[in-house]
Amino acid sequence: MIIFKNVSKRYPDGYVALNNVDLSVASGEMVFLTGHSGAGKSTLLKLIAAIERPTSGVITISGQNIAQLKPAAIPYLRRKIGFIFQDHKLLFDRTVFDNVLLPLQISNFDHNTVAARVRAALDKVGLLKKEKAMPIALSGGERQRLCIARAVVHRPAILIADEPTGNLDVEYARDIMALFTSFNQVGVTVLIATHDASLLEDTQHRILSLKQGKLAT
Amino acid sequence: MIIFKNVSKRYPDGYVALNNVDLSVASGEMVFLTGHSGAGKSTLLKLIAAIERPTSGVITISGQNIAQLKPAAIPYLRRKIGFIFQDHKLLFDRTVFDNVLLPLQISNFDHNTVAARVRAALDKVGLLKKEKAMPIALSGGERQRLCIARAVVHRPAILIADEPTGNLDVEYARDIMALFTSFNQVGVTVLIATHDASLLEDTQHRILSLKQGKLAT
Amino acid sequence: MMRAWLTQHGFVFFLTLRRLIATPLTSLLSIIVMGIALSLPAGIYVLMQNLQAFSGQMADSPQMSLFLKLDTTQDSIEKVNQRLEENPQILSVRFIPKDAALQQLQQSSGLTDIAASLGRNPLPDAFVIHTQENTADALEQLRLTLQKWPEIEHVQFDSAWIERLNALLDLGRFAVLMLATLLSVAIIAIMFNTIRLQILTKRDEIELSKLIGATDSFIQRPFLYFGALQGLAGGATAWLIMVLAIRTFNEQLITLSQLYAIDLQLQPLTMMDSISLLLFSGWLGWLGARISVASHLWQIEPK
Amino acid sequence: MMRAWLTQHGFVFFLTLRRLIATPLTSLLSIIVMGIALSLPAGIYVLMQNLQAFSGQMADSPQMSLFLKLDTTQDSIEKVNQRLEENPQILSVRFIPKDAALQQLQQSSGLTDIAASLGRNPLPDAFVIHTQENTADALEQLRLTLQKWPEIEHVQFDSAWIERLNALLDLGRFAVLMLATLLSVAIIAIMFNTIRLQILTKRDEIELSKLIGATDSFIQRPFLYFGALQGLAGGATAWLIMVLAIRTFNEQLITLSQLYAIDLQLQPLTMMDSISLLLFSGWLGWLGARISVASHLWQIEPK
Ligand SMILES: Nc1ncnc2c1ncn2[C@@H]1O[C@H](COP(=O)(O)OP(=O)(O)OP(=O)(O)O)[C@@H](O)[C@H]1O
Ligand SMILES: Nc1ncnc2c1ncn2[C@@H]1O[C@H](COP(=O)(O)OP(=O)(O)OP(=O)(O)O)[C@@H](O)[C@H]1O
Ligand SMILES: [Mg+2]
Ligand SMILES: [Mg+2]
Repeated sequence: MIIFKNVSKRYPDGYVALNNVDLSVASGEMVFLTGHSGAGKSTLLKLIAAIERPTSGVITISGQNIAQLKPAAIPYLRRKIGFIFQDHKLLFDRTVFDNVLLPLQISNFDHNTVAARVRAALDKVGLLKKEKAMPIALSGGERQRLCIARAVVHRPAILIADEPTGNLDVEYARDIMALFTSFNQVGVTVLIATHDASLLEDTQHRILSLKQGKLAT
Repeated sequence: MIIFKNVSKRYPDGYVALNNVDLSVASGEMVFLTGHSGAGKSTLLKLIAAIERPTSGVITISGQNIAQLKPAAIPYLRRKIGFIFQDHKLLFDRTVFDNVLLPLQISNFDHNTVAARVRAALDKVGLLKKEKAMPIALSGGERQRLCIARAVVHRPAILIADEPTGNLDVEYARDIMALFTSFNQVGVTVLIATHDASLLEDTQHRILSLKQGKLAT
Repeated sequence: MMRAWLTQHGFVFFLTLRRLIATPLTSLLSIIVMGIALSLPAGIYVLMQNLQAFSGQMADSPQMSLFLKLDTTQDSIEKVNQRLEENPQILSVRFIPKDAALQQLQQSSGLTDIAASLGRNPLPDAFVIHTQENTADALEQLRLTLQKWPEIEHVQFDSAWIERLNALLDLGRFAVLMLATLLSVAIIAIMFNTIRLQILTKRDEIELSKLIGATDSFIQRPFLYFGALQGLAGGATAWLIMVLAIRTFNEQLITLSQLYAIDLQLQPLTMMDSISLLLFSGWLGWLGARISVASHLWQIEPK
Repeated sequence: MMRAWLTQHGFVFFLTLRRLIATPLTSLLSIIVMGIALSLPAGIYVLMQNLQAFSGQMADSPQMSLFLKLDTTQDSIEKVNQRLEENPQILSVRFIPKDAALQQLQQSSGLTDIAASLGRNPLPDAFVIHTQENTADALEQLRLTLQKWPEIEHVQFDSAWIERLNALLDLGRFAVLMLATLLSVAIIAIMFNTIRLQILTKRDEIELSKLIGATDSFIQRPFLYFGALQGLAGGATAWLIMVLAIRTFNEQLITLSQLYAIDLQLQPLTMMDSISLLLFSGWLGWLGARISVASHLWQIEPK
């Protein structure tokens, strides 16, 4: 489903964040991405959602070449993806509920089922009681869970999680991993970038390891 | 040095984040604070820096009652503290160098030694090469290390770190912990809130555990 | 489909309204700024409309003075008046009795009581007419015809006088034009900048929406509503200022009208003018929002 | 200590300058907006200054008309002139030859070539004088004295005429006052809002500085510099607009001056006026910044 061929990414300041990466993730697969701070994990994930464009190489998702996507087609690609951003990107002038509502508004979901979906997503991450709060009143871990709820509310085909458990304690991290696994079991392709050794220890999923922009399998 | 007596914190929406907390941290001590997501760790740390005020109880730092501090005196309390915020709070319109420079500018440091100090702090967290970059061009872990550099650059008497290693891999986390320990060895009081089990495993320092706003020692 | 569209737009509309209310100071200040900025060119427009109605015929069509013989009777004057008004070449007829002419002389020169000093009024009665044609030939023809009337002593058309008046009016027009240009640039810049700055504070929202797959038009929509609503509110404020200003000004004019015994009153904004004002201001707000959002969107595009 | 203070302030000053340059569109637009907003009241001020100089003596001190006998010789006129000018009660003396009076009559009435129609000029030569005193008694005294001179046929002072002129001038003043009030509110709101909105985009910086122990005055400083600098730049823009406008306007006035044979030229801004303009605009920017920052600071205070 997701195929990288000879992909490199050089940022405008000259720094090469990814160097000739070849990669293939099958549809419905769950993959971990690990590596040092600054190894290029976030860059790789951003390339999938066309948030950054590769300097060279080809990225195909379901046969579509992302590198050559017209700007008008990008929104429709992104709607297939649920992205948990490393820096959260919450909107601090809306309630918790409205933050999770956003992805549904964007893709014109049916108004009658929307509220139920938002609540279901909040329930899964244990934030249902806080639906009327503003994000500023959430603890660090609660914010991270809010991001997760927002990424899964529209049931995307691909789930990309960039450091989803950095602010969570072991129990919550286990719950969140279980949530990801359950998504994966119903066919969602899941990519998780993480440093958390405890997540990687007892997993039977594939682990990709980046080292200074190169994939070391 | 830091003494909490019967401290409670109820947020404006009615939620009680801290409930009758008694606590005493000696000068030069290093203490870990742990607990579930939403247990009140950040709230407790914010009370020390007078970012939030307690609803009831007394907090004294070096004999000063924080709860009754006049607004004009607060800046001078905060300059004694180095605070690593859970949500980073970087300024995205300044370079990495200027972000670290800020605490020194605030307290009128001597202009001649300032640049050297900033570079020393950046070097300690491994960001010396990126001093001219903008924070937007940093990876998640690099941003976290930038926050740490900013918190230590003015050599505070108290170092408060709220989840300082959430975005760091094991090696960097170990380096950062070593950095904190070295600060502690020269007499700095260090408080660290964390979920990271690996940090807590092999430490000989005191561990405070919060559970739903109550201290469970 | 239609219903979904309506719900979507209705939702955005109310969201925008709620936001305007949520930041009352910012909204109010911006609306006042836009209102004042808009009321100035609108005021100039009203003044120009009124001046044009007042001085239009006077300045634009050529004018001729007919001096009557000194001994003309009231009867003959009436007859001349009637014949002039029936003439299709003549647009307007204004009779200036000798007393009025003397009075005007006194007013304009600062010389008072000339009649008293002279013992009697030396001036003749006269007619001032405006003609349809303004070619020299046709005017000369008309002059010759009128000269032949027995009651008329002398016919004069003076282009120098008109030139002077025109120069004065030109100056006025120039001043108004200069001011209007300046103000137009100003309101566009002010509304544009106000809405742009307000949107700058929403950078996060634009960026996030883009990142989770919102189309450009979806992202722009609330901001366009916001700009248009703010612009409309600014236009309404300008309209209110205009109405109040015209009313206050007319009250002042009453004194003047009484002194000069003429009817000087500014005409209020017409329905059409009011609607144009609102539409224009709404459009300006919309444009300001559009340009700001578009520039943000462009910055976030992957390269 | 002093040196540290200077370095600090110098640093903040250059930081602010660099920032202004770093966001050229925002800075430029804001400066243009402020410049235009400021140039309007400044323009009104210049017009008022000029009008006052022009019409001051005319409107404010009472005026008297002295009509000479119809057969007065040039010699006697000179003598009368000299005697009037030597009188300490008389502020100014203006001679109006009969030809000029006739010409003025023609201009103002629209009646042309009266002399031609009348055969000869029926008007007397006259003097118009302005007096120092304006009590009715003193004026009557002066009138009686002058009346006794042999060359003078008749002395007149007409309060009705002055009343009318005053009514007109009052109206003008009222219009100017209304406009000036509106514009003053406008510029204050515009500058305030522009700088406030620019500062709203820096909320993060204010918040962080506060959290790491900056004093309120330290946090405010760069924003105050920013506001004052922007205000100054706006004032300079307004000054430039004024200079250009006065120059262009004076070019237009040349035509009019030639036609009326008088010297009509707007006086440019004085050095003092220019400095006041700059200081005022700088102060406004500073105030806008101060209020916005203070409100943010207050919000971040722990409760
Ligand atoms: N400003 C606020 N207003 C209302 N409630 C708040 C506010 N700040 C925090 N809370 C609530 O107080 C509780 C404790 O928050 P706190 O940030 O102290 O948790 P924490 O222990 O740091 O958790 P985490 O590990 O997730 O960061 C949370 O449930 C949070 O929702
Ligand atoms: N916009 C950018 N411009 C320039 N350099 C960038 C940019 N974004 C990232 N980089 C650099 O590219 C490198 C890889 O960044 P990336 O965010 O992919 O790292 P990461 O593996 O996610 O690290 P972390 O675990 O710390 O989040 C880093 O050294 C970073 O400084
Ligand atoms: Mg990353
Ligand atoms: Mg916390």
